[in-house]
Amino acid sequence: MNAIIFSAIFGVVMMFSGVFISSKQIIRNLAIGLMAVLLLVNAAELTGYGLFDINLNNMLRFTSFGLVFNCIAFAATFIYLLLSARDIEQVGVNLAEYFALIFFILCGIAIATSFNSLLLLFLAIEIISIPLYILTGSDKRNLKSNEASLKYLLMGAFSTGIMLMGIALIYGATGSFGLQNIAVASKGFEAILTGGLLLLLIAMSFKVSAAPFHFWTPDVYDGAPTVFTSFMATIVKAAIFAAFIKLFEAAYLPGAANWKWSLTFIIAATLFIGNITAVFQQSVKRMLAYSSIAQAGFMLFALFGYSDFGKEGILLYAAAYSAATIGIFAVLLKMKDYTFDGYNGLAKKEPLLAFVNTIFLLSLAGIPLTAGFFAKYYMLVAAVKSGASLWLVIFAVLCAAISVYYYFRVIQAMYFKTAAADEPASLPVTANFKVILVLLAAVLVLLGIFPHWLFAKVYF
Amino acid sequence: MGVTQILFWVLTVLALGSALMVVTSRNPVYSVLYLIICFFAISGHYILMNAQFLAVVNVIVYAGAIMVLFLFVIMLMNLNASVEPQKNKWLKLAGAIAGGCLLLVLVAAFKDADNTLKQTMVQTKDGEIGLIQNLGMALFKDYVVPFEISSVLFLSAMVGAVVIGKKE
Amino acid sequence: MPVNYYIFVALALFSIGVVGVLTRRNAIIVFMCIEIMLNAVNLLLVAFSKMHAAAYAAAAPGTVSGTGIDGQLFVFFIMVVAAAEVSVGLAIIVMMYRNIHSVDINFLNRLKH
Amino acid sequence: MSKIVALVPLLPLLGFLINGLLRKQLSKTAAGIIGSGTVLGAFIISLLLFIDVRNGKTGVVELFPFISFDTVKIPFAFLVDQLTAIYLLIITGVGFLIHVYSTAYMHDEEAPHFARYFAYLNLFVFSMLLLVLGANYVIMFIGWEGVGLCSYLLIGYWFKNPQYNNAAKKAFVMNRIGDLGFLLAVFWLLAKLSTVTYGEVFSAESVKALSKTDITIITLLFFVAATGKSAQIPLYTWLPDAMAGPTPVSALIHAATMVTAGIYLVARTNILFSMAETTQHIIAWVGVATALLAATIAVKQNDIKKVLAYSTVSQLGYMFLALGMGAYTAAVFHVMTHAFFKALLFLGSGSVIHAMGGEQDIRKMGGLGKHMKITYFTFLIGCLAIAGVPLFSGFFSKDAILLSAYEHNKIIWGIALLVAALTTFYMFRLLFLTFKGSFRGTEEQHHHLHESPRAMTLPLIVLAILSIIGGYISVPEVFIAGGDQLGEFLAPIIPLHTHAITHAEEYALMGGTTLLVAIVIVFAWSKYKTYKEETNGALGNLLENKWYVDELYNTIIVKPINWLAGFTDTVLERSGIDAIVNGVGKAVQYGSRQLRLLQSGQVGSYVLLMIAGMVLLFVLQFFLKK
Amino acid sequence: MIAVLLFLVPLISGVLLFATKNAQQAKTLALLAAIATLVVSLLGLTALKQPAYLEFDAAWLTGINSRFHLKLDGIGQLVCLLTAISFPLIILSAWNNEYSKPHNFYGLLLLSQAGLMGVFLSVDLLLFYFFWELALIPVYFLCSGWGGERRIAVTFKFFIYTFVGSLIMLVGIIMLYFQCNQTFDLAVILMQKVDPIVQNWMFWLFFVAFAIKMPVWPFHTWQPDAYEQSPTPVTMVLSGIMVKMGVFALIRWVAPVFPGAVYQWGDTVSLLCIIGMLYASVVAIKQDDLKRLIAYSSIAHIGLMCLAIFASNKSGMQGAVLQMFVHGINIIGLWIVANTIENNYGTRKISELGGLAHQAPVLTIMLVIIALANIALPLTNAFVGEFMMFNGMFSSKITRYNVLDTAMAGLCIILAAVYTLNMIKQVFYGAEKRAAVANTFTTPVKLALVVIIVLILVMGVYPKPFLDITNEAVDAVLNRMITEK
Repeated sequence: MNAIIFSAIFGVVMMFSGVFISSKQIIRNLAIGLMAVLLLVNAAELTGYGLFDINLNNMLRFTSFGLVFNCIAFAATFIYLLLSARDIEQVGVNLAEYFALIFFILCGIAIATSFNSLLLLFLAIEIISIPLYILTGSDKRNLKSNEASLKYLLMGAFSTGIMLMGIALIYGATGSFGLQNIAVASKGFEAILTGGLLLLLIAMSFKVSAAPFHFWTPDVYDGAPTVFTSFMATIVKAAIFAAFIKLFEAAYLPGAANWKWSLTFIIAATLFIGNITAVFQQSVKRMLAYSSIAQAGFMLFALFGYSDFGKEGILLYAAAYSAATIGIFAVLLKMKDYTFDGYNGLAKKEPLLAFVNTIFLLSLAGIPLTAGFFAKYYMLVAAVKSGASLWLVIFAVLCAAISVYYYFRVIQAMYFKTAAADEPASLPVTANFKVILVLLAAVLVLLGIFPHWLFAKVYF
Repeated sequence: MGVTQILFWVLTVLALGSALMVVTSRNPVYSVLYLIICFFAISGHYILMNAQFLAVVNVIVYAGAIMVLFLFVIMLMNLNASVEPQKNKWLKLAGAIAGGCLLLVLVAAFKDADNTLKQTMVQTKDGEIGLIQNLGMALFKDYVVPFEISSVLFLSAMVGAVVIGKKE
Repeated sequence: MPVNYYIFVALALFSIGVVGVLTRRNAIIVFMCIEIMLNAVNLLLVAFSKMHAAAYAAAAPGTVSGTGIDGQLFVFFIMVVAAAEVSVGLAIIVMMYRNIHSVDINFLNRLKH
Repeated sequence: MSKIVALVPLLPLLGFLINGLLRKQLSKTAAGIIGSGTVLGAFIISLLLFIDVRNGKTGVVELFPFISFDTVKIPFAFLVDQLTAIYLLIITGVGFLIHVYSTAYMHDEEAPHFARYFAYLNLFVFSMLLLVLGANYVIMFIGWEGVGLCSYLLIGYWFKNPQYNNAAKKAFVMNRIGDLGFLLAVFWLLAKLSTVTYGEVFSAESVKALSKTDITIITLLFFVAATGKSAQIPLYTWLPDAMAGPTPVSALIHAATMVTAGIYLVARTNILFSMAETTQHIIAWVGVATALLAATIAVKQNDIKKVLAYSTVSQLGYMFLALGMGAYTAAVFHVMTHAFFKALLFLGSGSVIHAMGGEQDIRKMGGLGKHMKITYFTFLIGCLAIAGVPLFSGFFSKDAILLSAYEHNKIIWGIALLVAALTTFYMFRLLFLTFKGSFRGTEEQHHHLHESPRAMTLPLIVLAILSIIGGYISVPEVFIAGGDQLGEFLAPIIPLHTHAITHAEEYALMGGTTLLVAIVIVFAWSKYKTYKEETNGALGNLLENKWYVDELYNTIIVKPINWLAGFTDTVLERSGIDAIVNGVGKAVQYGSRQLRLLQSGQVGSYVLLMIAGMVLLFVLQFFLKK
Repeated sequence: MIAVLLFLVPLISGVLLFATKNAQQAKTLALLAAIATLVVSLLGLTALKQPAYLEFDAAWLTGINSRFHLKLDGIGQLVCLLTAISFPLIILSAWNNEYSKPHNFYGLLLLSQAGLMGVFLSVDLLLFYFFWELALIPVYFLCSGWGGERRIAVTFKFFIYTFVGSLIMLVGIIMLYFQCNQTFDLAVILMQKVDPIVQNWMFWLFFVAFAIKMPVWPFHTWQPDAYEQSPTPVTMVLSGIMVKMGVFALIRWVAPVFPGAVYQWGDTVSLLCIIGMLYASVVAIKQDDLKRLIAYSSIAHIGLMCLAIFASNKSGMQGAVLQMFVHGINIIGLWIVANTIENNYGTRKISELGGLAHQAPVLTIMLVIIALANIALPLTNAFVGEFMMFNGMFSSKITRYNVLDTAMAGLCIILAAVYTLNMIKQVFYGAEKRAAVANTFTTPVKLALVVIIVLILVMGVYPKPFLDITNEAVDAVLNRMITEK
């Protein structure tokens, strides 16, 4: 509860700070400070210091899983702000409002990780989505940003409709919105329930950009201001996955066998489309959009083989994927040219940046010694354990191999190609920026060796 | 066929018909107007089910506020039939077929449960739950958390509208 | 009324909304069609709510899952969200219009492949 | 047996190392002394060993374990017995003479290359000694391949000439084909008996453990090995080409020692061969066929060394013929006598070539007998010996072979007799064309004609003496009872067998053979005492071109393999497997290009696809699963 | 102790190397580190040959039951020794080569050594996988950064190809994990009885990975290109040691773990190996590039090792283990010569070279010796290994085609002679075709070659000590296979 309330309050604080504070730097530091506080209060609740005692009427339930997830999301946001807060200033004049929206989104995330009723799920997703529509369109003069925003809005609203239809059918079949009740239908209503759950599954697939409901993702991620793409491709997406897995645990798991083929189809399609399409991209930003689809395909394994492995895995995956992608975006933001060629010769100009960027990319590709490896590993373990078809698992690893292709293109550009002559000698980055990136990379490597540190808090 | 049934069918035909007109009319303004009719028809359904509060809210919020907003925007942009772009005929057909397929599949999926559903009745006329008193109690007692949370939603929508609308 | 009537009506309305989204190019109309979909959901929810209420009334209290009030409250929340969404949505459409003087979604094709 | 045996191969190895490593520092004299000296040392020890063996002191010396696994133990061990002792003497003795001869023959080489030559030669002696000393087949195989390597190195000694290199390569590859047979036979033995040590393989219980098929296959595989090393059909073609090497090398390796390794192998394994009739037949026929084929070719060759080379092939065929008849002793006997007279002939031809300044075509020689008396006389002795003129060594060994042939198979005997006639013919043709008549070379050459230096003539003389007296260690029983010293000596290894024909018959055979040889000599004399340009008929052409066997091999083996290599490389590899691998990559790229078109940018089509997906999922969930 | 040091010394020195300043320093430090590793390895074979020193076990991923467990058995000792010997030789042989950013180059080189050591040391399956991948990464950067013209594309192909294999193996690892009560420990895995059908699946999942690495036909096409395009020291690492990872893994993780499947699929694999050997030998005949020629010859040799392992008997496996070592040493020697030729004459094209025997007699002699070892002439080290492998194949009890197998594989002996002698003839004999443009045949290179030649001859004459190292370990593997049968 701490996180929900504080993030809402902080959102309001930021909203007003724009009115009273004119210095961008102070606003930025305020946001970073508040973010740190938010992280702390959430951690406090994780260690047993909940500040609020409200009758939730069983609509929210705070589990250690959700709280750890919040921690990951908040920590990632914190790093994100440290790295990219300056870049937010570049987007438009409404700096304070952007931060306010980010806090509102975090509020939505905190709800999404702790909902216990479909109503709250619906609200959480809307609280996340609506600010995102706005952030996507925040670069108002940029037609691409406009376009992305409108596409996102139309398709997002459409998926909301599907989701609501699903919830309505579930309600019809079970008479309740509570998570604990939705797995079992009243007599004669089984088909209605299945239909409802399927629609809900489709809507959630849309939100996590699983194929064939992923079409908004590349365009929106590409069109949105890069700094916000970074945010929504990582933290938001991971949070929705947390919600998804929570929902799945309650609603789908009791009839898991029933859902095997639909999930197999979705996972296979997502992996296939995400990885294959990413191969031919020319822009790193758009490649990352497709990569996020591909990574979502892997994360879906957590649902497929729901188990401790799946749960731990999704935590690790969220952390690894978010950290790596935020890092890559932070570097990308400093580039003038978003194409692969823009990275040419980066290792000469900025060896440190190239090095940490390499670690991020290796992590995304799932190479050992980075957290990405264990993330993928846990997903595969979860899948195998749940008795997923061996072909699906092999298909997944083949797709992972394809992913190496496009991630390594960046590495190749950085290390083995030479920059065009007119490129500036270095990138406009501060020492702090580098330090944070190195720390981020260190975290990735550390988690790549001792992944279980992340789970320590889940079981207690 | 009792009055309820007659009313049900009338309202249903009205709702579906006007919804179809929303989709098919060329002039956006007509679409808005048909949509308002559709909403009224749905409100009629609510009344039929004795959900008075929702019926009223539907008229005020949807048919009133939201649709006026739509109308206002359309007027603002001066959109009319002549500027209304037309989609490719084939795409339209494909869209219609896809929608039809969806309906077909959904209906077919629930067809199995038809017998149970036929025997399960929806309370019309009686039942007090739709009254404002009962809903209010529930809303502010049991549903206070989501209610408060929805305020965050509104806040963000408000901030959003400002961010998007404010001139730079 | 048997509930299946309501279900099929709601599905029909929903599908009409979907067809509208599929066939129209005007962003505002598309948005309106989504509202139709939401209303179909609302109608269905109310119907289910009344269905459960009927079941609740017929049986001894506590033996069935709900009174049906939550269904109607959900509709209320949907309306709230819809209102918020519409406000943001129309703001975005207006912004779009200001830039390209059109609300044709077919012009939204700078981002592709 | 004392470990002193190890010194026999070690001395030449030492010579090899010194000459090889210090080849730039050593003077020619030093290199020659080291090269010859080490072999001389080995010869002396061999002589001592031989005396030991004569006194019945045979045995195995185990030096150190070589390969062992499971229960299989293959030690690095030497065996000295009667057969080995004879071979040791031949190798070190003839080897020493040839080393000495080489010091003069190769004197025109630069010092490093001179040393290199002796290094190779020493290495060869080392390998050959390993071959005959090994107490098991694996050690024999080490020597077996080692001599192949040295042969390769020495044939290609003048490495600047591509043709010599080709000849060297051909020799090595053909030998390797045989070696594969050797290896397979060894594996077969190991699989059946878990041992390859002679003593254990030939023991009664081992032999019992082998089935008839086993023995046949093992012996056949050994024979394949022998055909490679000893230049039998079908692997004989490398030997004539091997004449590319320096002439002393031809004498040592390609006449006296290495090529007889096959005979050694079969003789060593005689217990198994005797039990395999099929193999025996095959050997006999292959031997006689080779003998005939090579002899016919030799008739029409004009290169002095080529004639000798084919003669060697032919004589080797003779030896195999003997082996095929079970006359192992006769074969070994012929190996020995052949080593003497063929080395003599080769060295003699080397002397001629030396005098002619490198010319090898006998059509451009003639009348050399006047200028090179020693060479001429020794060469004549060699010819008489190889022709089997009575009292010369060849007579005895050849006679033993013919006798056993007559005993077993009259057809083979007939062919063998024909070969003997042919041999006499081409040898005397060679002799007359080279040494008689008038000189047909250039004036320049004529001017330079001279007898070779002492270091060359001395070995010639020694070998000539040996060629005469060498036969007397195995005089047929018909002449002197107990004259078969060799047979008795070898009896512990090769069981003695007595001929089942009457003395009269034997005398008649000898007489007949001698008469035939005499007639042929006279015929050759009449034909070649003066040189005439001769035009070839169809048969002549066929013979001069060696029955076109090389061309045949080229067409049916070399070219197809080359074609196959090219095909595999360009078609299978590049446009096949690699293309598939790259194709997967390309397919992904192509798929990517096509799949991204799905991302059309149109909201309408996105929604359409989503609806399609939904419908699909509904169908999957509701209608397909059940 | 020894086990950890073998892995830590190159790792730490590799990381430290990135901080060095100039080329000389980097080279020297790299050489010292490599020699230090060699010393550690030798100590492990002699003075400190006690179980306590050869094993290291520490908790790692407690949650999923994976431990940081390193252990040296005889087979591991030998391959570790190979790795330890190779790197000093490689560094020595590259002494004259000038590389841009030498500290990175040598740092990565040592990191790859650390990865390789890890592969050979680990007895925990997950840890093994970890190192399996880790060894590859530095090599990827080395090849792409310092290789030939087409290096980027070629290395990429190589990387992705092997990565696909590893990922497929990962699936197998996970399946095995669940089959064996959720453990990764080799000793525990070996005590399990795995269901035959599942075994078949897992066998192929593992085998494909190793087959790509070794490489076994038809998974080999990355190799010639990669060898051709990599900088020579890296080619040496790749061909000398890295491909042995596959062979080694086959012995450690396939043969004893899935004996049933090995028996069942032995013939299939043998067929692939034989096709591959003949194929590679035939293709080698037509190669005009020295490096490609050696690459194809390597494919043939590796095929033989794989074949011998699948013979599943002492002779074959012992031979294969020995041959791993031997082939590693010999092929490094070949590369050194090839590299020297390329540096000195500016080309690797066989058709453009000729008569080197006259210009560079010492080099020629050394090459001839190494080349002869490569074709397994007796008294060179390769003979012992090949003899045992062929014998193993011949006496294999698990196939009915043992004679045919041996005979077909034996053809490669002949073909090997053909292409090797062709190469010697073209490059070293005949007329001189071009003059030397540089002299890189200096003392360090000579020293490396002399060491190799001494090893070739010593092992060829007296292989016993080397066979003794692996004797018990091979027995252990085979015992496990027999009990399963």
